[in-house]
Amino acid sequence: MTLLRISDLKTQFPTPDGIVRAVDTIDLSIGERETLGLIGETGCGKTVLGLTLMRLLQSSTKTEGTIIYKGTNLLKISEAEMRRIRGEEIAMILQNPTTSLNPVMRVGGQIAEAIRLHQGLSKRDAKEKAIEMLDAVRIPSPSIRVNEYPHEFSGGMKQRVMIAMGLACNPSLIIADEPTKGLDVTIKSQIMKLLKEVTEERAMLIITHDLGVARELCDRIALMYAGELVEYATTGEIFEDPLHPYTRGFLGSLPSNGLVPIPGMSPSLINLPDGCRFHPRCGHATELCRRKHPDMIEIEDGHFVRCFHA
Amino acid sequence: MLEVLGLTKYFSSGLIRKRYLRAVDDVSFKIEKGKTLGLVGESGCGKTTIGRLILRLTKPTGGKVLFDGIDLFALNRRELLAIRPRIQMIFQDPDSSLNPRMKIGTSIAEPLKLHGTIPKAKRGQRIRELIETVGLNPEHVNRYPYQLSGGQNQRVVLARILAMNPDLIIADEPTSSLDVSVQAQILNLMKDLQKKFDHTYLFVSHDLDVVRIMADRIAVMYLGRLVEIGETGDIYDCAKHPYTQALLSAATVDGGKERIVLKGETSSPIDMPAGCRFHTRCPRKRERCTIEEPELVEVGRDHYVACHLV
Amino acid sequence: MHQISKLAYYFVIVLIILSINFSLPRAMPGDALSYLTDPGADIPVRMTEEKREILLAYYGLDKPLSEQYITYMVGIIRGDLGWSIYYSAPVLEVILGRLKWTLILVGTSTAIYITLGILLGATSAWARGRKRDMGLLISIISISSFPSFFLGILLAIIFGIKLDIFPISGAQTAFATYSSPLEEIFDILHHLVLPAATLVLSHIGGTYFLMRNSMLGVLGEDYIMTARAKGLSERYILHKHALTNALLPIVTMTAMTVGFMIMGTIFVETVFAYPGIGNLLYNAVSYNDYPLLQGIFLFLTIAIVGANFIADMIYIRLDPRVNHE
Amino acid sequence: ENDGVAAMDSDKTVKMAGGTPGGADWGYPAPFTFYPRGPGYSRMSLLFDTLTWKDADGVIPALADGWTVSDDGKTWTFYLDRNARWHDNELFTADDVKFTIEYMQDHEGEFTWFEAINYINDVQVIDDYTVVIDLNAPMASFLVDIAGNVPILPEHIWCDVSDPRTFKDDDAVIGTGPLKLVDYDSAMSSYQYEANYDYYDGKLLVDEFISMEVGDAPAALKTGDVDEVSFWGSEIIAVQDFKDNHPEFTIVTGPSFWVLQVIFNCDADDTKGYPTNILEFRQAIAHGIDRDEIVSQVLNDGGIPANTGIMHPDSIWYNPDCAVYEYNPDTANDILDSLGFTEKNSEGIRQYPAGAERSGNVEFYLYTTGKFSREAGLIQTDLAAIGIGIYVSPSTWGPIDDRLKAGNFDMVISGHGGISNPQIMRIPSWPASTYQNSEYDSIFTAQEVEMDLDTRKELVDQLQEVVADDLPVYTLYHPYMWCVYNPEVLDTWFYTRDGIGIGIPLELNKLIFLARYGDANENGEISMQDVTKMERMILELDDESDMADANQDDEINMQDVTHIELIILGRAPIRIG
Amino acid sequence: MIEGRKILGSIGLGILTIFVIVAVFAPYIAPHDPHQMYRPMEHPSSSHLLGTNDIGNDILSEIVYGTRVSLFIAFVVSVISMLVGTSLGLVAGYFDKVGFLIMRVVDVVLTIPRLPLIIVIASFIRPSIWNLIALFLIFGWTMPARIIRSEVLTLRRRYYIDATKMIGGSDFYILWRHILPNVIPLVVVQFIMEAIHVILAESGLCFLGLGDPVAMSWGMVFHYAFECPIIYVSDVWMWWMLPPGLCIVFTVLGLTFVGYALEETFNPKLKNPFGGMER
Ligand SMILES: Nc1ncnc2c1ncn2[C@@H]1O[C@H](COP(=O)(O)OP(=O)(O)OP(=O)(O)O)[C@@H](O)[C@H]1O
Ligand SMILES: Nc1ncnc2c1ncn2[C@@H]1O[C@H](COP(=O)(O)OP(=O)(O)OP(=O)(O)O)[C@@H](O)[C@H]1O
Ligand SMILES: [Mg+2]
Ligand SMILES: [Mg+2]
Repeated sequence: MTLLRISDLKTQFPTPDGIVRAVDTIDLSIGERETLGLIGETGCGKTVLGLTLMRLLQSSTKTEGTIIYKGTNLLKISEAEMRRIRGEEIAMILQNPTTSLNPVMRVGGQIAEAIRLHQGLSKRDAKEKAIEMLDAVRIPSPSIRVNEYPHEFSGGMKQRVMIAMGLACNPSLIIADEPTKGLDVTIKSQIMKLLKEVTEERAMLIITHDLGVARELCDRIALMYAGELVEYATTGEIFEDPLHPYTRGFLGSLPSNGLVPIPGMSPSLINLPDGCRFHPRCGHATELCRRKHPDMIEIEDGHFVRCFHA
Repeated sequence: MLEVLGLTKYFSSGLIRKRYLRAVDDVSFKIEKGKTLGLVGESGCGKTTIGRLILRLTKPTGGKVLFDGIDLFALNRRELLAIRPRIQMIFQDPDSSLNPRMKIGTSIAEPLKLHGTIPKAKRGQRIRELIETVGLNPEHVNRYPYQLSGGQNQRVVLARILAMNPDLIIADEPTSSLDVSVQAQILNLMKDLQKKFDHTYLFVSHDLDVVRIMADRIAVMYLGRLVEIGETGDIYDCAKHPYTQALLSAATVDGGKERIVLKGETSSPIDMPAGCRFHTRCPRKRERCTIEEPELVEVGRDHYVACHLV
Repeated sequence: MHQISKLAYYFVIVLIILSINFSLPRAMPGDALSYLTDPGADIPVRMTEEKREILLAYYGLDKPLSEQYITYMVGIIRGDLGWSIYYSAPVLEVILGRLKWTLILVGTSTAIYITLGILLGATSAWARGRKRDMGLLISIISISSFPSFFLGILLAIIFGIKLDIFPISGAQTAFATYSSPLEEIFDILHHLVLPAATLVLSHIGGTYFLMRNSMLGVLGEDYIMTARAKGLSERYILHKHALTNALLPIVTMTAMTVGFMIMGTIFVETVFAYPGIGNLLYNAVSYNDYPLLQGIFLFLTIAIVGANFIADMIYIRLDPRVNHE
Repeated sequence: ENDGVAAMDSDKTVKMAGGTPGGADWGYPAPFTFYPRGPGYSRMSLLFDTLTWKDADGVIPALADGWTVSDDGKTWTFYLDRNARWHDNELFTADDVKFTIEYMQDHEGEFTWFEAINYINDVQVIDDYTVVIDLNAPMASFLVDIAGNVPILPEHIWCDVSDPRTFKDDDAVIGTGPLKLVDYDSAMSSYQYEANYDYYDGKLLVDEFISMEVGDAPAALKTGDVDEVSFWGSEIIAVQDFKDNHPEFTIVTGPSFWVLQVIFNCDADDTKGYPTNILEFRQAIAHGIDRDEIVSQVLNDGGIPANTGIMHPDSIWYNPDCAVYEYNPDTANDILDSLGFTEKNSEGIRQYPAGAERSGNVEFYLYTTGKFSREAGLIQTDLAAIGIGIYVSPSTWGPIDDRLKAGNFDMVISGHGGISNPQIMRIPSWPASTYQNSEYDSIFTAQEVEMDLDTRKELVDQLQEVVADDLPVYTLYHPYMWCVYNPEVLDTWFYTRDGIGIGIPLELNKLIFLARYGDANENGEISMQDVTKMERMILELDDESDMADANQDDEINMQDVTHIELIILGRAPIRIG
Repeated sequence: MIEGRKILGSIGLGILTIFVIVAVFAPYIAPHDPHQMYRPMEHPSSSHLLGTNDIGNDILSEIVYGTRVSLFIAFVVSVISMLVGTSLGLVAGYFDKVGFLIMRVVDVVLTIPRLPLIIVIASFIRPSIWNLIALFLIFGWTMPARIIRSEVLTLRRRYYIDATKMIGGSDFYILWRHILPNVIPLVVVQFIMEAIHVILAESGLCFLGLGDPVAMSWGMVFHYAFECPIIYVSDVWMWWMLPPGLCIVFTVLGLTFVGYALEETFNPKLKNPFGGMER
């Protein structure tokens, strides 16, 4: 069953230098309890997509398309209704745990405030719940830790707190933006283990550029390039049978795959190349690629690719 | 080429009651000419500090660094200035490695200017050469760092370093802030340059996959100490130290094997545990580990491990 | 340990400033008695050498400097600030006489301008770039461009003279008989309006700008986004998350400007003939009244250091991070 | 019989603006705690009486109804008022006088305006109401400087006070004066007095008197916040405004007994005094300064060019025949040329003659307090025209005082009051401290002890001529003072002849609060009618012209009245002057 | 927003330019010699646009010449404060030990009650322009030094500083070529702050009668106006007190606008209020 269906989604930032087309015509869906990985290079629009789903971008942003969540279009409802959805239905774990926690507020309070708001619990009960949540994300002696401040937590523990905050109201969908970024390898393993448990019960959109993370956690993977999706398939297919040249390049540039780089660099989102956005870096680019912008096509069942030559 | 003997650095803090942070503790290793030593370990274990100590950007507490037989710590200011060009370092963050208010060309020209080895008239020529060597366009010369991408800036850094004709390059996580595809470009470039100019590398990274490709030998650090050092192949195939094993299991992309998830977090380098520094997280901890600090012992050809269990 | 070194630091600062207090007036030309012969609008005191010496001895000013210094320090430790030569009264008494009014004036206006500055600054930051922000910004920049004495005079002319709704001098109607304490309070407030308004207007800019900047910085922080992502209302976020963080620099700034604020009233006091410390200092300077000068400086130093100390304490309460370096 | 009630009904309060902003506080009005400035003294003098006092025409009896002086001028006998009482209802007696003088001697210098040591030998009490004061030497100004200056203290209160400067109890303000202190607030700079209805020497015209600080005096007077405001010198602008636009207020003009002067360094030692120690040089400067312009521009004609002999034209000591230095740059130039200061640089500044103590441009600093920098500016311009370069250096009084004391200056502009009293001309405490002239000193000493008024006046005239000729200082101007008041509240404001006390020029004389017995028809003024009415009443005389001028000075004035009173009381007064 | 910044900046620059022109060309702009005396207290007329003051000087001419004095003091103090403050800030930020010492001195100077001390000293020294300048300088350097030091402390941690050391750049070279250019924006903003401060402080001292009566700055014109006994009770204030007061206000306003525009341009933290992504 589809939990969230995004169609034709566009997000644009008007800036003095021009319009930044950070998210461009994205179609995606996430089923219940499905874990979707969103992968792409820096600046390709992953975070913006996440924030667009939460409607957390500043008002000057232009958003088009539809985001149907459990039958309602999130882009059409009022801000108040949206606030109810945030945290309770869809939770987002932001990119950087160190800066994403309020430094002057106790960790427990930060977890509890959403619980109090959405579930109407008393201060006391909310705190109990917060302790429970900290325990759930394996923070030792949670009843002491609730009363501490973020700076008393290590990086990995802050990420756990972020996850606990996301889980607090038991949302149906969690958007996790780079949940393992900046963590040490051994800590990363711990967090991944935790995320794996989390994904068993609810749908999750994991934004990352770490393929290892995606491979281990996700059911399906979407690859994003310059604001749009270029390939979208199950994890197995992406890794075993990548169709888009960018996907192949991306996989090939992994150290374990021999470190074969994609030449050139990603385009600016203000000045996108005509035709296929990847063509300047693509080894197989033809005249057609230079002229015409390819559409997403379903090559196999559930395997979408944006390439004329796939 | 480079021999590090008992290198030690304690940072002290506090005016009245001094507290010592043992960032690097009695570290010894050798790098042969034209070879690469990979240095891996968790954040804060002292990798960067070792690099800075060798360059004498940080004052050492103890130990010796022999570079081509010259004791770097015994040099006076003048001698140091003379030898510094031969040892260079690439930093973690390319964006802050370049003065934001200086044009790329000026930045690259700076070492030439400061050393005056090349007459002013020929500098332009040399800069063009360097720029080509690192795969940039001549038009980039007149740009500012913020107008280039991270990968391009890291190339500029490389060009600048090449201008000095160094023998030893210390690369401190040169790609940790770059995308995988860009990382591949830079790493490949570094490899090419090494072949071409016969550079010796001390390659610092927290990513074992990267180190595997780059390094001839690998040194693994934990909390300021070397725990294991050996040929790359040996380390990957038969790691002896439980910490190295945990790192390896966490690193590989293709899942397969069961992960070794270490519990807890790295101890603080200020309140170091007695005995083996790793015992707090070690899955195979023994009584002895909590009392006695293990020494590096040779377990294979050029393969040393500091663990009571081997 | 951190606290101890902080205290030691304050101690050294106070010591240095006390020594400056002591030496400065003495380093200045003229002595404590020269005011007696000052050519004012009336007759000078005829001062023979004998008389001068008798008076200097009376005030202990004939002793060697080192001895005066020791007396001064010992006096301070014992809480005895000396005897004001001009006012012919204990320095402490003279200062305390004015302190009440200074505190009323500085206290009310500080409370108002800080609250108002915080509110307006936050409003402005919240509405950044919109009309309300620009309007506030430009009006506050404009008001802040007025020297306080100019502002005071304009207010006095407009509200005191032309409209004649507020008194323009004094802190209270002289020797009025009040039928109730309420009436007295009203009278004091009535006199307070213009000077306090002047102070508020001329000081609000600092707080406003700091708050606006600080708030803008905070609003850009990731934890604000996190709070939004939790579905919290804007209002709640503003109060619970943004304000506390944005207030941190305000605390420091307020402490740093306490001394400035107390002395800044000198202009307002001059314009509105308000009996305060600023005016007292001015007189002490005019009459070379060493003990009084020293006393005022001591008081100011204590106020400043005390304010900084309190700010440190508040800071520790507000920002849990400072305890850990 | 219900006078008191009547007074309560029509409670009359007089309010006066106490001074400039920040400066209306003149200290606790006890004898040792007021700030030693004129306004402080005047506020104290409302509470404490002296043996004699002054009104608009000169010395009058106060606590002493009459007095005699011995022929050698050393022994003064005072006959005291038998009705005087202290505010706490204790009787005032001769013991209080003796106590006061001795107390002042014990606390030498602490009552800043009186030096007991040098003058007073002994005080004897003859009976309760007769006291004899023995001096070390004759003292011409005794009646003014001591009898009219020293506040008499109640012995029963002060006998236990060891440090009078710290004594600020309610008791410290118990005097015999016409007013009693109700409240004083240093911070608010305000004084509140109430009438002493039992005053021995006249009926009180007011019930309450308040001196307070106002932000803007003219505004306060117009709004009725105060009933009287005084102005000084260039503030004539405001007086003019009242004159032109507010005829409902009355204006009284008074002399300030104040002079602004250029002080020259006359030190005979050339290393210090050259070239201002050359008389002709000083004269040239005097000719070079346009005093009329200073008076008209800086003072807005709120004063007059000064008497070169210091004493104020409105004072009895004025010598109208002192040398006058016409403003005439040509004369000045001629003098300077003749002195050898002939060469000029490109800017027209003269050079010192060869071989003189100084060389180069004739340029000096003109030190002055910031207040007089505008006068200094004009002098700068004037002197530039005669080839003398001036740098104006304004500062506060302290540094200038230091320079004067050390003789480290060329020219200073400074002023002082008290020029109704020749004693001010004592060197070296008078600003001309570098001036040395033994002739001058001997004349000064002679006038100090000369008891005969005419002879003393001659001596003072001579002093003035010496000053005018020798120019140790060159006087610039005398400003005037104005008292602007609302006559409906109180119409008795006046300026005291030669100032109150030792010469304080202020309008706050306690007599304004009194309807003296002389005001028989109670019109608030002492006039011919009062005297004659009273005389006729009491002496049952018919001839009006005969007795009115009791002291026969061809004028009807206060003295006549008190004279008559004394006759009535059976004690013949001693003629003054 | 960007527009607002630009508009304010240009308005500010415009105001300042006008005042600078007035200062430079004062002799050509002033209708009269400011020392020339006419009839005192004249009301505005065609010959004296702002009337004359109590001693008959043409008020307009006084104000025109006053521009010179006021701007000169502000300019000199700010320039020297900046030079000293910047150099000390650079040194203090770059060299730890010297820095510690300098910062302790700064702490003490900043804790000393500034205004009262200025009042005390000002009342004793000869209040000439140069003395006033010296007086403001005692304190002027501290804030810039402190602010610049903290900036240097962060700049010093940038890798390009280490990189320059590696290629043999001396400390002086690094300070001059790499750190100084990066603190220039701060210096400019601080320069403006200091200028504002000095303009206000100088006028304040003048108001209290502690200014240089020989050099008529706006503050002094204002002071004499305030001393005039009929300033409240007549309309004189409109042409005698208002104009110099407004000159001060507009100069400060101009400086503030320019400073604000610069700060908005320089301060990257303010650039993206919704950021958190872009940084
Ligand atoms: N508020 C904004 N105004 C203008 N441009 C913006 C804004 N926010 C983001 N962008 C631009 O949108 C593009 C996509 O940004 P986004 O943060 O989504 O990238 P990302 O894929 O999450 O990258 P990373 O992996 O570095 O987090 C970037 O080029 C960014 O500069
Ligand atoms: N200048 C310094 N003063 C005090 N402590 C320092 C300093 N530099 C580094 N340290 C400390 O020394 C330890 C080692 O730091 P180092 O930067 O060498 O770690 P690293 O292994 O490079 O870590 P990372 O992977 O995060 O770069 C850390 O605990 C760090 O906090
Ligand atoms: Mg992102
Ligand atoms: Mg590092």
